[in-house]
Parts: sequence; structure tokens; C-alpha cells
Amino acid sequence: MSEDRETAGKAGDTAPGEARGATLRGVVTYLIGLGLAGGLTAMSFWVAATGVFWQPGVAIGLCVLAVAQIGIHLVFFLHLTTGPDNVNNALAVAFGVLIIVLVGAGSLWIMSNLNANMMPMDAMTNLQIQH
Amino acid sequence: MNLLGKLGWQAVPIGEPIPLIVGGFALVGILGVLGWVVAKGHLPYLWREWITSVDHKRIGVMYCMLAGVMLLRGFSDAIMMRSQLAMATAGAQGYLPPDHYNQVFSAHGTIMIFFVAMTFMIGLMNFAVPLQLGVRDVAFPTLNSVSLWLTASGVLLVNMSLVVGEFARTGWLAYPPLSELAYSPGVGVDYYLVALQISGAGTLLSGINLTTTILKMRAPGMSLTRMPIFCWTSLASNLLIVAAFPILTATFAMLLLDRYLGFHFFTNDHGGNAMMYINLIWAWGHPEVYILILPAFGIFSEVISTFSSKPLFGYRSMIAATMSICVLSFVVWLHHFFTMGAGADVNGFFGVMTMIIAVPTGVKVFNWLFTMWGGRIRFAPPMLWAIAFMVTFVVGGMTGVLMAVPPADFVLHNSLFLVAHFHNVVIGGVLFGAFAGYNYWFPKAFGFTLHEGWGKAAFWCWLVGFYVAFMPLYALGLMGMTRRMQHTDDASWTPLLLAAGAGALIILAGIACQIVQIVVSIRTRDARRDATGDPWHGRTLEWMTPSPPPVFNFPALPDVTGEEAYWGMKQRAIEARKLNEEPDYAAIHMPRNSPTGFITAFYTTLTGFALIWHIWWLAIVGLVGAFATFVVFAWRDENEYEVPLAQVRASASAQRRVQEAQLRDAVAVT
Amino acid sequence: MSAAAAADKAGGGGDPHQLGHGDGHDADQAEGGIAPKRIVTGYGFWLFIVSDIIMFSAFFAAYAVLSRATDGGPTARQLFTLDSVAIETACLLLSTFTCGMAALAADARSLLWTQIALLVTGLLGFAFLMLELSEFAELIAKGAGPQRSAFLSAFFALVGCHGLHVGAAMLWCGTMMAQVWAKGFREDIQRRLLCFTLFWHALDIVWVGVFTIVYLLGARG
Amino acid sequence: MPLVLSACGNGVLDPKGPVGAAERAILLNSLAIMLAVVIPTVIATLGVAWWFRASNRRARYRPEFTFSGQIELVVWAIPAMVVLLLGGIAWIGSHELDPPKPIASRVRPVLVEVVSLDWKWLFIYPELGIASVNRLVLPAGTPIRFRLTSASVMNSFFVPQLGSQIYAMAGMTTRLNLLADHPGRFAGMSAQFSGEGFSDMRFTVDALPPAAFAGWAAAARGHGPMLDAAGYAALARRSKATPATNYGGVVPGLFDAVVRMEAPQPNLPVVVGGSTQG
Ligand code: HEA
Ligand code: HEA
Ligand code: CUA
Ligand SMILES: [Cu+2]
Repeated sequence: MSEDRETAGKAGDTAPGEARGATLRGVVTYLIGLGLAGGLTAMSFWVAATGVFWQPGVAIGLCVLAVAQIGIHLVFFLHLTTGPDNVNNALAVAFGVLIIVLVGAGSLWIMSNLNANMMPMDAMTNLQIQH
Repeated sequence: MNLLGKLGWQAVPIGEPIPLIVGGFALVGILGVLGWVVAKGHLPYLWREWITSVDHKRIGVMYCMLAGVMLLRGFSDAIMMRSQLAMATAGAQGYLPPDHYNQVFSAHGTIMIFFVAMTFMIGLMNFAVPLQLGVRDVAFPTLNSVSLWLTASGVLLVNMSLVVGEFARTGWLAYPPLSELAYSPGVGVDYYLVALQISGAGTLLSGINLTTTILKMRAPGMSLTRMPIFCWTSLASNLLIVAAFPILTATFAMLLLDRYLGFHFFTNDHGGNAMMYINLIWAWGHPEVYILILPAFGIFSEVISTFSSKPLFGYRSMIAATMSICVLSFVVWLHHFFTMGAGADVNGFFGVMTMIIAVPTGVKVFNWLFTMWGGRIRFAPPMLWAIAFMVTFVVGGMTGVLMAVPPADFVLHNSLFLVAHFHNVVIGGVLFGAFAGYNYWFPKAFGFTLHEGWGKAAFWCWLVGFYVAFMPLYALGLMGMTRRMQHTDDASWTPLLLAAGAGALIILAGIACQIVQIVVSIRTRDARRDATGDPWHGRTLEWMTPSPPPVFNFPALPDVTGEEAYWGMKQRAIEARKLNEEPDYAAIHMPRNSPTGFITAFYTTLTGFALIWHIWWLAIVGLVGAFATFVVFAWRDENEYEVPLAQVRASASAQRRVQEAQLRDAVAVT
Repeated sequence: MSAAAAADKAGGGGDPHQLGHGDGHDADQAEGGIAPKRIVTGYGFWLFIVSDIIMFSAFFAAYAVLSRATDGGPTARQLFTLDSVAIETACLLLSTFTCGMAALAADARSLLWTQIALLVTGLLGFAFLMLELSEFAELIAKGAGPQRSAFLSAFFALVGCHGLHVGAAMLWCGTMMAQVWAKGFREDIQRRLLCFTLFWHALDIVWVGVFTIVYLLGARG
Repeated sequence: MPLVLSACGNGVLDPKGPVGAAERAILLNSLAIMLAVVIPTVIATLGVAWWFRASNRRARYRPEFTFSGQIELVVWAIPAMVVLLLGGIAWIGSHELDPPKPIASRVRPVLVEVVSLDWKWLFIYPELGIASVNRLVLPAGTPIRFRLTSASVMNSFFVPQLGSQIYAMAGMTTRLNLLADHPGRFAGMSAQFSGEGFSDMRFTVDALPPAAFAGWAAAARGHGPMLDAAGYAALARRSKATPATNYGGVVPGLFDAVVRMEAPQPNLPVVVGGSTQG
């Protein structure tokens, strides 16, 4: 094997979740992550409990908050970056997310469509009563 | 509390002689082989070199052997079904009562998909991928052994159901509510679920293992776009495993919860929704069929290019096609239940998405065609299988696309037309691929070639038998015969049913030829040694190694400078009239063999059996045992050994001498 | 590159079981070559986590479909109180933080701090699990067990599956503490620690989904 | 293929109603479209393989022929065009032939409620107040609106010569519309495996001229047993190869009671040891 190739070392890879840098910087990163995640969590609980928002929008708001928090976790705790050393790790996550979105959205679409087509009439009224 | 749970003497199906006899034969066979092994003193050898082996080549071979044995089991089921259906026509009842017949087709489907097709493909990938990548083993060799033995554990449980208890009578996908406790109170469905959960875990681990191997471990210089196409299709297939199998695990877990703890996911009562199961199982099930076919596509690509003496036509377009099939397979699953009552938009959408898969598949077919164009085609058995595949698979694919048109599927669904479609793709695609790969890589694995004459005889029997057995099913489906019938009433169907039965017999002849082929080949192995390691004039790195390759595969990792790595090296050597410089060798560290896989599987089998029979204490023992095994394995300090430099050198120089001789011949020709 | 990974290279742990050529051959991915062992192991485990999360997504989908199928029994709105969920969430979030601290301490080769951080992580996980179990017990006592309705089946399965994962992670945490203590910061132990932290963080990510979809949205009906 | 075509009397290629006829047309058209690509592909495969056999010295060996932009384009375009066409057919077809879609006709439709039981079919004519088992009698030329459910496991209601099948599932109702053009007798069956007695879960469909149908209904009403709670409970018991029977009357709302699972539940199998005893 040629020596140059070994040292050619362009951006190599990083193990997933691997933090770089000194311990202190690491602690600071985790602290920032903790702060952000904690803030978002608190916000979620508050949004769910308070009545100040337009109610039908709250569900979407909660989902957005959850996605934001997952993003925070990925970046600050799992050290996922967009850097060239992280491409493979990010791609794996992207693939997983793609599948989850396809299968999740597809399932919900299919199931709601089936249920709507097949609910006996009175069960449908039942449903409305429950709310 | 009963120490044996539901297990008792009545579990042995005395009333049903056929499974007992089959099981008895199997038992005698296994005990006979075991006895022979022990008596001959082979046991320690087997234990040291095979059972505890973590060598990807041996694990691959064991996967294939497992698949071969299960093929025979699956085939005996198939023969039983075909003969039953040939006899039970025009109102006759045949010799298999529904109670038994229903177990037979459920077991046949389950075994063929999980333990034949998938096991065979995983075996071939295990064997060939690291060699093609130019590395020494997979990413996690011990885990690989765990995967193998978990699969074997599933196999064991499924076969145990022959003699102790019963198997599911629900079809190979065990739709609820039929598979719920209320309608299937016996242990059959539990056998099915537990066995598949265990082997599914093995499959998932194997998928992770191979994906990591392909993405993170390749010979220096082998960029992704220099990888052999088989590695690409394996990558796609294993990504599908990683993404799809968890869905199966979750779905089965829900059904298990329903059956064991009285949950109500899919029951008729308390708000359960069986449609959810059908939705989820196909969200796994459709990707599953591509998990099977993609590696086969890869094998055919290698075979067609090798035996046409040409590089693969449109390599990059093949990669694009492979990866688009990989993703598209996750947006079509509803085509398995167009008739469940979804609205027209949903049906239409999934119908169209399904057809789109025909585009990349068609691209593949045409690329193979152009690979042959301008080639110098040698009709060795692997190539015969490949050509038969191309012809057969397009027919099966076409009938698949036909059923992707929802209104057409409204009359074809669950008919024998569907059965004909999937045998057409699964035999004409996956099984032919497995046989092509088997003939292709056999010399690499064992160091001698398979007998060509018998191989060709087997091929022709299979091909003819397949058409005779399955084309009538298309007609029967159009005539209104549904699948899973234990007997039929319509006398006009009889001739076609008889023809299908005859076809199965011709296939049987093909199988007989295959068995003769292997026996003859072994007996004449000295005459058919593959001295060069490159019997087919191969193009990828596995042909660079001696046959069989040493444990470490490559004395020094090859340096890859282009597509078709080994072909390039051979060409350059011919031009330069000498081999490239001999690299520096070093001692090689290889992973130690480990009984972890075997022991883990032993405990999971125990747990599985205990769960099936509600023997709770034993289940706990099994779980604790598995955990203990894990900790012990994690605790060990020495997990590698060193292959001394001298041995590496010896192996390398022997192979170099062979290659020099080959080079001289090649130069003499030009 | 972290100190540990660098040490990895120095220690010749470059390539899994030395399956490749030479040590620590860290060539560019695009050019092939064999990644260092730490990366290979981490990546394999990463894929496992992806698959695990896909499994959870199937449970989530089942929950979403069945959440209205209460069969006349109690609804999410009637059952869920957010106080204990908030405490559970806090436990898990903090434990994720301490788990990260354990990774940093191990990077810095501090046996004491690693053990302390792991211990706190495990204890927080234990607290979480106890809270969850008491919630389950309460529900079952109220007649709202998993057998009551499809909705409750889906709830117990989803949340219980997450709980099982936490339980398994605690077992692993204990094993890791024992291993670090017995074997020190050997490369293979370091790799396992890496996987363990990945797993623990992932559980918290799943929990974000659980508290949002099951509890916050559920409590609103 | 000739084998297929000649052998298909009684089947889906011999439809007796507009739904089946449309489906056959779609099936055959799609098949023809695909065959236009598939047959040349098969012939080309065999031809190319044979011509370029190693022993054929007249064939030119071109190992460098591994890529061609034009060919790539064509190779992607051909299947894409075919799929575009077929996709259009599939999309329009699934809307035109959507099972719940009523069949346009001047004749007032007849409603039939279908319940699949272990292992037989119950047909309720709510407007006529009668019911039958394993024999479906229809007025020819009249659109039939089906509502379907199951009293136990899943089944699929299928009359090949009339067209579309649809699942019958417990706790739910699916809908289907069919029409028989002319009087005749057709085979019906369950297409979805449902256990032990599945193979015999077939029924005959008698399409009668409208007058004869009215006569049949009038004769049936009030004669024979009554399908009340007790009658239904008896019927719901598991049985195989059940002979066709008529009921002279039906309690109103029986179908909806079955859907709500308020009707008596069929008896279920018992377990002895590991095995089920039917
Ligand atoms: C991989 C999948 C696979 C394969 C290969 C086969 C192969 C065959 N199958 Fe089947 N089959 C299914 C998958 C498969 N099947 C599935 C999923 C179902 C649905 C089940 C359900 O309804 O739930 C089904 C159902 C099914 C039915 C039931 C149809 C119905 O519902 O009415 C029948 C009926 O005859 C049948 C027949 C056959 C026959 C004759 C073969 C023959 O081709 C048999 C071929 C023989 C062999 C494959 C053995 C050869 C082995 C060797 C020679 C060993 C060599 C060793 C080495 C190479 C190492 N199959
Ligand atoms: C390896 C296995 C395998 C493979 C590869 C496929 C491939 C395909 N399958 Fe099949 N299928 C099964 C295994 C497989 N299937 C099984 C096991 C079942 C039944 C399960 C059960 O119910 O038990 C099933 C059932 C099944 C159904 C459900 C039918 C029903 O239940 O009613 C449908 C419907 O759309 C379908 C469609 C397709 C399509 C469109 C493809 C496509 O991928 C095919 C693409 C290939 C081609 C089209 C040929 C080559 C292309 C060209 C030459 C280009 C030109 C052609 C055109 C543009 C059309 N399959
Ligand atoms: Cu099935 Cu609604
Ligand atoms: Cu499919």
C-alpha cells in the first residue's frame, strides 16, 4: 500500500456520537444541549396546558416542538453534524427518517381512509360523542 | 402450577401419521448423522472448525447448507400440496384433511421465504461480499455467528412443530383475527411467531453487519463506485433488512401480546383492528420480496458479465436502478390489499407507485441484454440459470404489474393467478439466482468445480418443470380458482391440476439431478480441482484468492485502481508481462472462534420453546442464560490470534506462482 | 479527533480484528479503505439504533391508529395526568446529560468521574422506571389495564416497550460500570461505552416522541 | 396464452356483468400493452444469447461496449412510457371501478347485506325481509348494492363472473356494487382463507329475470324458518359445506347488530393440549 494514501487523510470519518475537543468544551456543549432541550420540554408542557393559543393549532405546535427537540438531541448529545466526516452517519439517519416518514404517513393515510370507508354509521356518531 | 405448561403427551399428533412419519424420519436422519459424526470422532473438528467458526466464508456456507436442507423440507410440503390438489378434484377429498393441509401450505410459505430464499441469499452475501470487497471478514465476525445460529434456532423450532404440537394453519402471514387466540387457540401460531421473532432478530443483526461492512470496510482504493455490482445490491438488500425487519418485529410483538397477555391490537372485540396488522405486515412484506430479489439481481449481473467476457453494461445506471428499487419498495405495500376497501385515490396511488418499480427493473433487464451484446458467451450452468431467469422473470414481473392495476387485481387477488405470479418471480428470480450463485461460487468455496453435465440436466428439468407446474396456475386463477383450497369441485379444472402435479414431479427430477451432481462432484473432486482460483476468468477480487481462500482471504489487501479490480490487474499484468510488485507482508490478526453464537442460540431456543408451551420457569432460565453468555463473552480479554508471517508468506507465494503460470499462458495466447 | 480515538490509533486498534491491512488505516471513505475499529463499531451500533427507532415508529403508528378505539372505556384525556410525566421527562433528560458526562470523563480517563456519572445515569433511569411502573400499576388498579381496550393495549405496548428498553439499558449500565472498574479504559471497553451512550441518548429521543404524542396530545383528547 | 384463453369459461374472462366486463377489458388491455415490450425482450434475450455464443466466430466481440448514452436513455424511457400509460389506466380504472361506486342504471338498485360466517355466507335482503344461506338470488339487469361484514374471521366475497371481490371483516362494513346482465347461474366463493371449512365456503348465484326474482322473494317470504336471535345463534355455529337454505323472515337490523357485534357470537374451538379440536 502506498504511503501517500495513508497520509493523504482528507476528512476521515467520525464514529457516531463522538465528541471532539477538550473535556471542558464537551461539558459546555452538553450544558447548552441540556438547556435547550429542557427549555423546549418546558415549552411543550406549557403549550399543552395553557389556553392562550388557538386550540386546533396546538397539536401542530407540539409536533414542531418535538421535532426541534429531537434535532437538539442529535446535534448536542449525539454530535451529529453536517461536516464531511459525518456524512455516513447523517445518511443513515436520513435513510431511517425517510422510511419512518414513508411508512408512518402511508400507514396513517391508509388506515384513516379504510376506517372512514368502513365505519358503521352509528360508530361514527359514537366517535363524535367521545370528544 | 404445571411445570410443563401446556406440554403433555397429547401434543404428539398420533392422530396425524404423516407429520409424525416425516418428523420421525427427520429425527432418525439427524440422530444418524450425529451418531456417525460422534462415532467417527468428527465432533471436535466440527465444533472447532465450523460450529464455533466466525469466518464469514464458513458461516456463509453453513447458511447455504441450512437453506438447502430447508429447501427439501419446503419441497416435500410442495409435493404434498400438489399431489393433494391433483387428487382432491371434482369433489374428492384427497388424502390430507384441511386441518393438516392448512398447516402444510402455511409451513411451506413460511419456510420457503424465511428459511430458504432469505437464508440462501444471506449465505451467499456472507460468503462473497467480504471477498469482493477485498477485506478479511465482515465488520462483526462473532455477531455474524450469532446471526447464523439464531436463524438455525428458528429453523429448529419450526421443524419441532412437526412432532411436538402443530404449526400455524393461517397462511404464511398469519392474518388476524384468524391467528388470534379466539380462532387459533393451539400452539401453531405461537410456533410461527416465536420462531420468526428469533430468526428475524438474527436477520436484522446480519443486515446491520453486512451494511456496516460494505460502507466502512473496503480494500484501499475501492470507492463506492468501484464496488462490484453484487456488493451494491447486497447493500440495498441489507439496508432494506435494517429498515423493514423492525416493522415485522413490532407487528409480531403486537400479535404475541394479544395472544399471551390479552391485549387487543387485532382482535375482533374491544376496539382491535385487524386491518392494522395487514397494513403493517405488508409494510414489511413488500420490501421483503426485494430483500430476496436484489441480491439475486446482483448475482445475475456478475454471472452475465463474467460469462459474456465483458464488463457489465451501464454500471452506474444499474446502481441507480438498484437504489431506486430500494426506496420505492417502501411506497407500494398496499397493492397486497387493494380489495380491503380503501378508497379509489389510495388504491390508485399505490397501484401507480407499484408500476413505477417496473421501470428500474426493466432497465436492469435491458442492461443485462446489452451486456450480452457483443460478448463471447460461455453457456456454463450459472449462465444458463441467468438466461432462464431473464426469460422467466419478465413474465412473472409482467403478471405482477398486471395485478398492480387495481381493477384487474379485484378479480385476480388471492387467486391461483397470484400464486403463479409469485412462484414465477420467486423461483424464476430468487431460486434461479441462488442456483446460479451456488454453481458460480462453489469452486471458490470448496476448491473444486461442480459437474457440468448433471448441472445442466438439473437446469433443464427445473426449467421445464417450472413451466409445466406453474403456467396452468395462471389459467386456473383466471377460471376462478382461489388459493389455499384443500379440495376443488369443478371437474373442468382437473386436467390443469394434474398438469401442475406433473410439473412438480419434473422439478423433483431436477432436484434429484442436483443431488447427484453434488455427490458425483465430491467423489470426483480430485479430478476437478480448481488450481488457479479463477475457474471462470472472473473479474472481481474473490477470484484473486486461491480456492478455497485462506482464513485471512488476502495476504495483503489488494490495491484497487478501477472498476472490475481483478480484471484490471490481470490486464495490466498481461501488458507489462509481469505481475505487479510483491507487497510487504505482515503477520495478520484474525478473530478467534467463539461458541457465543451457538450458546446464545441454544438459550433462545430454550426460551422460545418454553414460551410456546407456557413453561414460564424455563423461559426465565433461558433468558438468564442468554444474558450470562453475553456477559461472559463481553468479559473475555483475548479475542484475536496471530497468523504468523511465515504462513502468510507461504500462502501468498503459492498463489503468486499460480498466477505467474496463468500469466504465461495468457501472454502465450496473445 | 478525541483523545480516545487518537489513543485507539496509537494502540493499533485501527481496524476491526485486524481484518484489513496494517493498523489504523484511516483512508478517506470515498477512496475505500478500512475504517478504524471505533468507527466501524459505532457505525454498526448507529444502524441498530436506526432500526430500533423504526420499530418504535411501528408502535407509534399503531398507537395513533388505535388511540380513539377506547371501546367505551376510559380515554387518554381521562387517564393521563401530566405531573408525573413531567418528572419522568426531567429524569430522563438529566440522565442523558449525565450519560454524556460519563463519556467525557471516560475520554479524560477519569475512572472516578466515569463511575459517578454512570451511577447517576443509572439511578435516574431507575427513578424514571419506578415512576412509570407506579403509573402503570395505578392505571391497572383503575381497571384501565391493557386488556380494557385497543387504545390501552397500544398505550401499554408503546410506553412499556420504551420502559423495557430503559430497563435493559440499566442492566447494561451496571455491566459497563463493572467492566470499566475491572478492565479500565481499554479500547474495547471504550467502544462499548460509546455504544452505551448512543443507546441511552436514543432512548431519550424516543421519549420525546412518547411524551408529545401519547401524553401531551393525549391529555388534550 | 391460447391455453389460458380457451380454458376460461366460467372464469373472470367470461364476465356476465358490466363490472366484470370492464375488468376483463382492463386486464386484457394492460396485458397487451406489456406484451408489446415483454415479447420482444424475451426474443431478444434468447436471440442475443445465441448469436453471441463463444463458438460463433461471425459474432463481433466488443468488450469495450459498456456504456452508451443513447441506449441508457432509451432503456429508461421505454418502461417509463409503458408505465405512464398503464399508470393512467390504473388511476382512472380504480376510480371508475371503485367498489362502493353505484352502478348507473335506470332500475332501482336492490340492497343485499352479506355476512360471512364460519363457514358459510348469509345473504339478507333487508328491503324484502328475507334471507338465504349459501345461495344468492339476484334480479338480472338490476344493480345490486352490497354491504358486507363478517361474524368471525376475514373472508372475501367473490363472484368471478360478476367482477370485483371485497373483504368482509368483523366490526366493519365494506361496500360493493355489482350487476348481472342476463339471467344465469354463477359460482361464488370466499377468496380469503378463513380456516378449516374454507374450501367449501362457496355459494351459487342465481340471476333470475326480474319477474322470477319477485316470484322467488314472494314465495320465500313467510315460508321456512325465521332468522331471529335464536335462529342466528344456531346459524352462527361452525359448520362446513352447509347446504343452501332460505329464511322466511329476518329480524330488522340484524346486519347492524352483527357489525356492532351484538349478535350472538359463534361458538369457538376448544383446546386440548397443544392442538385445536375443531
Ligand atoms: C421462496 C419461495 C417459494 C418457493 C421456492 C416455492 C416453491 C414451490 N411451491 Fe410454493 N409457496 C410460497 C413460496 C414458495 N414456493 C409461498 C409464500 C406460498 C403461500 C403460502 C400461503 O398460502 O400462505 C406458496 C404456496 C404454494 C402452494 C399453495 C397454493 C395455494 O394456495 O393453493 C403450492 C401448491 O402447490 C406451492 C407449490 C410449490 C412448488 C411445487 C414449488 C416447487 O418449485 C418446489 C421447488 C423445490 C425446491 C425449491 C427444493 C429444491 C432443493 C434442492 C434441490 C436442494 C439443493 C441444495 C442446495 C442447492 C444446497 N406453493
Ligand atoms: C421475489 C419476489 C417478488 C418479486 C420480485 C415481485 C415483483 C413484483 N410484484 Fe409480486 N409478489 C410476491 C413476490 C414478488 N413480487 C409475493 C410472494 C406475493 C404474494 C404474497 C401473498 O399474498 O402471499 C406477491 C404479490 C404481488 C401483488 C399482490 C397481488 C394480490 O395479492 O392480489 C402484486 C400487485 O401489485 C405484485 C406486484 C409485483 C410487481 C409489480 C413486481 C415488480 O417488481 C416486477 C417488475 C419486473 C418486471 C415488470 C419485468 C421486467 C421489466 C421489463 C422487461 C420492462 C418492461 C415492462 C413493463 C414496463 C411492464 N406482487
Ligand atoms: Cu376492515 Cu374496516
Ligand atoms: Cu408486493
